[in-house]
Amino acid sequence: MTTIETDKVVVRFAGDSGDGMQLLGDRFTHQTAAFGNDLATLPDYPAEIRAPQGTVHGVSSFQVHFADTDIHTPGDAPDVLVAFNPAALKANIGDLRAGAVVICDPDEFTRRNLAKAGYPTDPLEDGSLDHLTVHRVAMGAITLGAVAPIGLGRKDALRSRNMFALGLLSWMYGRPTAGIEEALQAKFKKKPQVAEANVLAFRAGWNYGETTELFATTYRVAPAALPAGEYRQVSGNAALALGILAAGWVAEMKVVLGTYPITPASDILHELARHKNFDLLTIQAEDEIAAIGAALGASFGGALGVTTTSGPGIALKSETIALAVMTELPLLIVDVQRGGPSTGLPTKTEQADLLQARFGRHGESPVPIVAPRSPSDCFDAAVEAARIAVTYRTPVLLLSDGALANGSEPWLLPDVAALAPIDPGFATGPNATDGSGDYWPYLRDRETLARSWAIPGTPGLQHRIGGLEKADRTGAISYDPQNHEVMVRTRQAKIDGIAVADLDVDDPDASRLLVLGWGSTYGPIRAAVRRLRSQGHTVAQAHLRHLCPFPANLDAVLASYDRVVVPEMNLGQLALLLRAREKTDIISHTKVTGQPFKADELEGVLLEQMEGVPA
Amino acid sequence: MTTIETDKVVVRFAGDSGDGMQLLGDRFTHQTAAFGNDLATLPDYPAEIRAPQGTVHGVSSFQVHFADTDIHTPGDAPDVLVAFNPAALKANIGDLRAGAVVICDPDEFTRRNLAKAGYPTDPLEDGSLDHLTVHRVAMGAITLGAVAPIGLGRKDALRSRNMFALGLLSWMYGRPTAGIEEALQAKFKKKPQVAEANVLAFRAGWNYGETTELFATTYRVAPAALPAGEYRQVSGNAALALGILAAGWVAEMKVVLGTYPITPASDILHELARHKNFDLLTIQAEDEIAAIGAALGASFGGALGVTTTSGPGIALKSETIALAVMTELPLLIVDVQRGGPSTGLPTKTEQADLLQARFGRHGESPVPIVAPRSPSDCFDAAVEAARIAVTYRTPVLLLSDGALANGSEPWLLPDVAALAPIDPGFATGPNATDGSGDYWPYLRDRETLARSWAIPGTPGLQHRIGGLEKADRTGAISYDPQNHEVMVRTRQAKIDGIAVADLDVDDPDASRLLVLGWGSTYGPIRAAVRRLRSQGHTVAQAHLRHLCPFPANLDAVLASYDRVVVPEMNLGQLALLLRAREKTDIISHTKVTGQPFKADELEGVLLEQMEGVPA
Amino acid sequence: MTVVDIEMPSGGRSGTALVPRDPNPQKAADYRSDQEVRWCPGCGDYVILSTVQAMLPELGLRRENIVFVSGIGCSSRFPYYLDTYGMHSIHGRAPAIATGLAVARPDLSVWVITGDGDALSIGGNHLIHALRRNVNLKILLFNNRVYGLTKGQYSPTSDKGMVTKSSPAGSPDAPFNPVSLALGAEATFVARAMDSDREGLTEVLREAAEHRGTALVEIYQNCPIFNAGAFDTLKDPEQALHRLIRLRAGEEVELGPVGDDGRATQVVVRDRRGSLAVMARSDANPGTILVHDPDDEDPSTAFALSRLSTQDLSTTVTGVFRSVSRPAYDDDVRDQAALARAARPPSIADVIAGPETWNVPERSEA
Amino acid sequence: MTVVDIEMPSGGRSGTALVPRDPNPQKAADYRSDQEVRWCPGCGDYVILSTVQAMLPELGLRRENIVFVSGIGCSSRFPYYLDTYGMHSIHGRAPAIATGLAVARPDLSVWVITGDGDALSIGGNHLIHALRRNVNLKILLFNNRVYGLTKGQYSPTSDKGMVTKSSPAGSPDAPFNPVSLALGAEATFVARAMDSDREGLTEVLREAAEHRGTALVEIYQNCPIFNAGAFDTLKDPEQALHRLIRLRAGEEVELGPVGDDGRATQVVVRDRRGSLAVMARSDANPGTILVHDPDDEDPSTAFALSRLSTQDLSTTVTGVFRSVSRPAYDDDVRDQAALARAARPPSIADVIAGPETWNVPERSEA
Ligand SMILES: Cc1ncc(C[n+]2csc(CCOP(=O)(O)OP(=O)(O)O)c2C)c(N)n1
Ligand SMILES: Cc1ncc(C[n+]2csc(CCOP(=O)(O)OP(=O)(O)O)c2C)c(N)n1
Ligand code: SF4
Ligand code: SF4
Ligand SMILES: [Mg+2]
Ligand SMILES: [Mg+2]
Repeated sequence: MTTIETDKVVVRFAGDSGDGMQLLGDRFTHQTAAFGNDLATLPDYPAEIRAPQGTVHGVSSFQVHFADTDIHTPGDAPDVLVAFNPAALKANIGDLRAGAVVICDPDEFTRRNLAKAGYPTDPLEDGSLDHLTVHRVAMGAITLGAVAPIGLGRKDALRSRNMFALGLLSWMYGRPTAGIEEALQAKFKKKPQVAEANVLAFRAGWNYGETTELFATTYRVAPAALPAGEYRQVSGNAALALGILAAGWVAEMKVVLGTYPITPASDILHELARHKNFDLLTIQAEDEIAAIGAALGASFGGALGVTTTSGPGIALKSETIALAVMTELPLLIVDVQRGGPSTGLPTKTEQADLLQARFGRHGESPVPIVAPRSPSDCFDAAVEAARIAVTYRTPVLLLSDGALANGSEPWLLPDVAALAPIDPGFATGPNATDGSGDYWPYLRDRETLARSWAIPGTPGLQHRIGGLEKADRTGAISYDPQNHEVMVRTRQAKIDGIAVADLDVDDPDASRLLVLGWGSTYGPIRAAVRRLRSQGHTVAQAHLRHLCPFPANLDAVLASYDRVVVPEMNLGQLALLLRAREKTDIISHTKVTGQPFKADELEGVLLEQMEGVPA
Repeated sequence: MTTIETDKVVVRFAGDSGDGMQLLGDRFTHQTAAFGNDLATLPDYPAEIRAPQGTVHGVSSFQVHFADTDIHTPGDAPDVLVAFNPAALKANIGDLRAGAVVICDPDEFTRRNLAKAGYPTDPLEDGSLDHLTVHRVAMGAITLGAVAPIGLGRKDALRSRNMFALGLLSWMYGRPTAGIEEALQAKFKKKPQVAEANVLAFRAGWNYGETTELFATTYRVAPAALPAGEYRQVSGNAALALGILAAGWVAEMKVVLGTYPITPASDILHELARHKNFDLLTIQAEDEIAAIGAALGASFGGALGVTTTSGPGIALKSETIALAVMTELPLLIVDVQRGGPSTGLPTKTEQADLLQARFGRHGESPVPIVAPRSPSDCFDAAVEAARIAVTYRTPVLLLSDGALANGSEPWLLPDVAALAPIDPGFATGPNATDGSGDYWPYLRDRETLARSWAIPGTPGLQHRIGGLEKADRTGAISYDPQNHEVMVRTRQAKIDGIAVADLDVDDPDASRLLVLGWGSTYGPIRAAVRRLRSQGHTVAQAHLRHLCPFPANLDAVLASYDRVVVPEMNLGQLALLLRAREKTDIISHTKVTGQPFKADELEGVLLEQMEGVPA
Repeated sequence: MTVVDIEMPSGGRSGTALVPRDPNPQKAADYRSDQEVRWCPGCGDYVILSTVQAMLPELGLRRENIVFVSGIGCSSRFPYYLDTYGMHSIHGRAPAIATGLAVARPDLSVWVITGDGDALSIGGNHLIHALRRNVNLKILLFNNRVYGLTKGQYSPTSDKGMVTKSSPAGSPDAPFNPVSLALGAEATFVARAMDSDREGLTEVLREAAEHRGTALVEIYQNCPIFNAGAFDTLKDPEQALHRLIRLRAGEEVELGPVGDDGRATQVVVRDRRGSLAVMARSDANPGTILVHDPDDEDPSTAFALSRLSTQDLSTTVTGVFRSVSRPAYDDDVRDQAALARAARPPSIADVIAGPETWNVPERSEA
Repeated sequence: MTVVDIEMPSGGRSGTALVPRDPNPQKAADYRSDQEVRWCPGCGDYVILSTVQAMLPELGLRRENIVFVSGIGCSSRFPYYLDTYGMHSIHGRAPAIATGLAVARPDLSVWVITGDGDALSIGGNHLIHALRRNVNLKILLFNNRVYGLTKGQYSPTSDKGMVTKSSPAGSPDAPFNPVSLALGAEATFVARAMDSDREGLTEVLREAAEHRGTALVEIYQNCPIFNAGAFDTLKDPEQALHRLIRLRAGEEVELGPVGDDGRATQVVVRDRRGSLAVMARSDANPGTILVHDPDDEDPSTAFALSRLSTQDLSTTVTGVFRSVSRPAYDDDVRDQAALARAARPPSIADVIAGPETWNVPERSEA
């Protein structure tokens, strides 16, 4: 038995939707995190609830990338694939690096299963896997044997196969086993037999590795040099939900989430619905329009109104977003982008809602846009978006995406007490500057241009707002042409003037080439940049958190590079906005497959773009 | 009595919403058109149905600009204002050119009416009108006298005051009176007493001019040198409706309009609803989403589905537009833009939906955009939009606006028989290229990239389409990453490849400065350019009909000028799109008052921009 | 499926139970805002406005704790004219917006003002969902059977065959009966009144305010401009006598002139097939005369009463059709939160930490 | 207001009267598309699919003249599996899309497939408007009382208190009764069936197809994944006996085991307050036993029957609640056009010229 030290590993588990891949991935992730590696994950599952068993469409998978340094992507090409049936093998084989390890259960490679997967011949026999290291492990049979004492039916017993795989992989990579049994017991609290079976299968997997001689090697990936502190594993949707909760907490405002379920945003609702012990209420509305309406109504009442959805929902909410622009009420609108247009690829990721976020409303209705860059960053981005919404009395669009939403990574727990305060600054008395003693809801703060905000229940400040154009300061209905001109420009100026942090450029070597991204492309871009630098290339990297308004130094940054490469999972939406501003050579690199970039692929793109750039 | 020859006159009628200003303007327009002047009109009315009588909010007005040459705007500053009450005077006085003629009824200038209009002192007495030529005409009293024989009540009798004014102005400008009495009789067919009163009042007005010595001058504006042919007066909404009708006629397709009333688009429905003797059906749906849904359903059935609305309605329709993009069905979507955001200024004009039209959908969902430049051009633009929709199987956005919709102008009647044919080219048999004998709804035309279109009822071609991503060619549901990439790019390529006419540049003097507009700004831009040229300046003009895709020569045109001025009634939406393409110096000149540009103001802007441009 | 009992003790209270009271007496004028009222002369909206302004002081609530939310339409201008908080929102969405407000703020009395187009055309879904959920909202639906603001197209309550600009050959749509629709949507409180019947309207508004949950009040409203005289037959006292039924809890459902016995001469009875019908009292078997019971848990009789009201107004039922107690949605949502809070005091640090954390120690190296 | 009579002779026909017939006999297999069916094992959608595939040949229509339009949800995948024309549209909008299609194409038989979320949550407005207008559509509402496709949130037909991911403390929403809602929305045809009751479902589908106008069929559908066993009590023959009522036109409304007299032992009677109640036949006054009359113009009794069906399924009424004839919207719209055409043949040149034109002569000068 040898133990090989390695710096990073990418493992992928794949099986039928019913095979428990997501649980398996989740547990492996936790163990890995507990061990101290940095990691990133990528779950992938079909749009159908239970696609037909044994078919390629029905394959669900979970990929974990872990390393001894900080990493930013779920990894390009798996080093290990555990395939629970022929379809899972077929669906994933193309992604493996040459020489990768494949573990599969030969008993699953029956004629019937091969046919369902669309294999004319058995890949375990026909030599098509020769470039890989294939281990045949009768996971089903061994699991059945291991859990036999419990007396479950065959079908139920087989369900524990995933834990067998967990045990085996844990052994291979020296993952800690502490806590795993407790976690399983907790997870299946209501079904003690199942819990027991899972534990037995897990142990069987570990022991299988330990005792058979099939596996000659174990691997060691040393803990990463992460900043010290308390960590948890967090998905983007969970972090986003927690960010909303924290924003309410910091602002001391009630949070009201009005939402309608939609993939991949629903989990934000699911998470928040569990935290009603906070000053938080959730409303599952009849549709997206009602959902944002309820959120806006709550905001009118002085709460932090929040609505969560994906692209199709944003389309439906557009009219109400414009009402929020006109009424100048805080509102947090979360778009977890997915593949489009229309129903598109609902379980896949994309960044193609940027221009919708920016322009998808009638009239001049500017809305700030904030985008997180990683799963855990969804927390900070949500707090930041809420801060802007409340401070500037404006709807804010928070653009997450499917990859962030379902991806997860270790997260150094933030200290909520240290978050900058958010102050709604509700009006408490008349404010008219003409000595009338009236209350003017559209009198503005000189600095932020935020309007005054009095909430119902405040004596003497009764007033009416609405969607018709308002008179400057008093907020009364106004059809006056000059007033409209003033108000349109003022609303724009308010958004343009939002204080956002300057764009941070990471450019240790004074490069002439900048790679500029936004949102979930951060991970692969970062990884690609690292690889290039480690090869001695110079390349600068910057990542936009604020897509509207852009950071004040953006133009200067762009102007200071000869070439700016902008990778996006769309047809070049940020690139269009940048080109409209600066004369720098903007190279748009796009991909619209519903899947994140690979570090590999970006590395290639950047290398290519370096040519011709003066050093 | 003298008769002064003049080349153009701008007349404005203003009164309470209930005073019949729109009818008055309409009749005056018809007479003027019949006389052979070129003309343009601008109706303006309050958002309330009947705003409080006698107040400035309640003022309704109608402006007619007529001339002996072709003109393009309703005129900047009226030469004549007929004000039916103090509020009408107050609301309009600021727009008059110095020395303009004001006609008003002194009996209306009561203490009460002055107060309602917010006049502290009587403007007829306090000298504030000294810079104008004011005629006091007791229009009410004379009308009452004139119609007394009919025996109407006072209130009803007074309603004919507008026709008194028509008579008076007709006399002043030598308008033909033939046909006017018939027109009034026809209009009030069901109320013969009212018809009679109107006729008597009209005659009284004419006679008043002829017999009193109050008016020392009449004016003559010679007929314009318009191309020979049969003309009618047409508003933008009417022309648009007729364009839809003509498109259906030419394509030999049933037209199904699914719509929901909204200002300023409702009149398109009203017009089309009157033409159900054509192969046309109208559905007044429960909301905008249902309206576009019904239109799309009809398109699926092989009809030309059309939906009409304004900005807020487009916002609501976005999700369904994306479905039309995915299903690649023809659909004509009309946005008659109004002041925004939100409910905004519903009866005013604006061009602020361009970027919504371009980007207001989730995912990459490109949609062609066509914009008319004048009321009568709405006809051609509608036919063109329908042609693109059917030929390329795509939703098309037609961007009109409030100024076009309600403005009107003489229109040389088109010859529908001469219109280029529109061919839906329905599939009639299997088309699979793999010899299977199957029908592939997403097999494309090589040239247009339009997909094959088989409609229900076609034997053997049964198939299903929908919002999920489709497999290239077969149209089956596909979650395949590479296929998505192909389809996203193909949909974009289809739109990018639409054959649109090159941008026509009017540049007789090889100028270095180009003024480039789109939509209803054509009139004022044209007028400004003319004035400048007549002063010896050189300036080039071009106007975009196609906002997506842009004409193929656009970049070249832009590049060939040193400076391009882009006037828009928004905050620079076209300018943003242009800047994203070309490095030419794009000067965005914007105005967002809910009112069209004035030729005057654009003349000034262009003069300013000429400075520093190499000659 | 797990179903838990979420009924809480908060039901059964008044609609304004949690709204602070004004210690001072109020008058109608206190509810007049500084905005000029801008409806057409003769518009029924004026009298509804003054009736509401006269009724509000009776509630004894702090003005600042009253909110009127409206959609778009002539009627939806209503909030501007009331000196309370208000929002003139967008077309059809007022019930949704008001739902969020009512959920967030139990200390407010929330009213929705809407029209037949706003509520029943574009806003139909939000209306029926508010009713089903029983959010503590008072929804006043101004039914003039036409789109006023957009200048006279037919609406979902217009007569079939009505000629308008958008239906020159007559509307092809069969109209809704708003009371039937509301009852089908699980409404707990449904009433109808006429703009011109100040007394009847006031009474119904008062009861609506008291009701905890969604109260829908349909108000027949005259639009002299685009649907003049639509309700004239009900305003003519002579005709109204034979057409108009005023429901009163616990009383027989009757109409027509008062006979010699001091009672109305016509009554409503249930026929064998279950339909309600008007007949002469003298012909009716006394045992079959309908006695109005708005508290009936079963909405079937209220529904039958709604069908007695025909589109052509040959019979029109006004008053409170149904008024039953069911937990209000907003109370339930808040109670769930209160229970959660009681069971588990919020700790932001705990929730951020989640179920599983680990510690990365300070690195000794480097 | 002008009201014109737009009733046309086209009413009273069959729902498929204008659809071309297939001269050849068809079989269920002809309606199977080449797409692999992708629902979860045990999903009720399978048996509904096979029932529909078996029923369609009976209609004798050309397959190419049948269209299935759906929204989004597990159920909305249905059209893919039928070898007809079809559109899998967007969430909630199928009735609106189908309306446009039905109006444009009288020669098609148009079916809508929808779920409880699709039809009653986001799509509620389009549903009630289709019903009110009486568009010639057959709407099959698969009610599994949960959002299947989005993995198990509560829906507008879920039990109040249902624990789901989005309602860990129980759903705070009171559910709709889809049959009541439809009746409140002026539906002309409303029926209910169970996925597992092939015979009952077939019968109801057949009648729906025949109906000219909107036919709403609610189908209780089992979702073993997210709402397992929701309808189990109705599937257990023993329990169903005491719970399940099958409506049959002209027959007494009854349930329970067959007694010695060969008749069911329980019957439905109308009580004095107008509610319907189940009682032992032996206790019932024979004159009060409800005889089912789906043709009753007045929907009140159908509504009362809908209330007899409770959310907890202690009594469940299936079959056709209501089936009355009223002009179909699409027929009326087309008839208006046909009348207009007959009165005034279309001339594009005339219409473009409009009422007033003038001539500008060829200029002599220049
Ligand atoms: C999204 C949207 N669609 C359409 C309109 C145009 N619109 C304004 S009010 C209205 C209907 C008004 O009818 P109703 O609700 O009956 O109110 P009324 O004016 O009769 O009081 C319509 C169609 C709009 N403002 N917004
Ligand atoms: C506009 C929009 N909102 C939300 C969704 C997400 N979504 C898809 S199906 C569905 C509900 C499905 O429930 P139901 O109609 O009952 O169908 P089932 O899956 O239970 O058959 C939701 C919320 C969507 N696809 N589009
Ligand atoms: S149009 Fe009708 S409803 Fe609107 S304000 Fe005028 S009278 Fe009232
Ligand atoms: S989730 Fe439920 S409804 Fe959807 S396919 Fe599975 S079993 Fe059927
Ligand atoms: Mg109305
Ligand atoms: Mg469902």
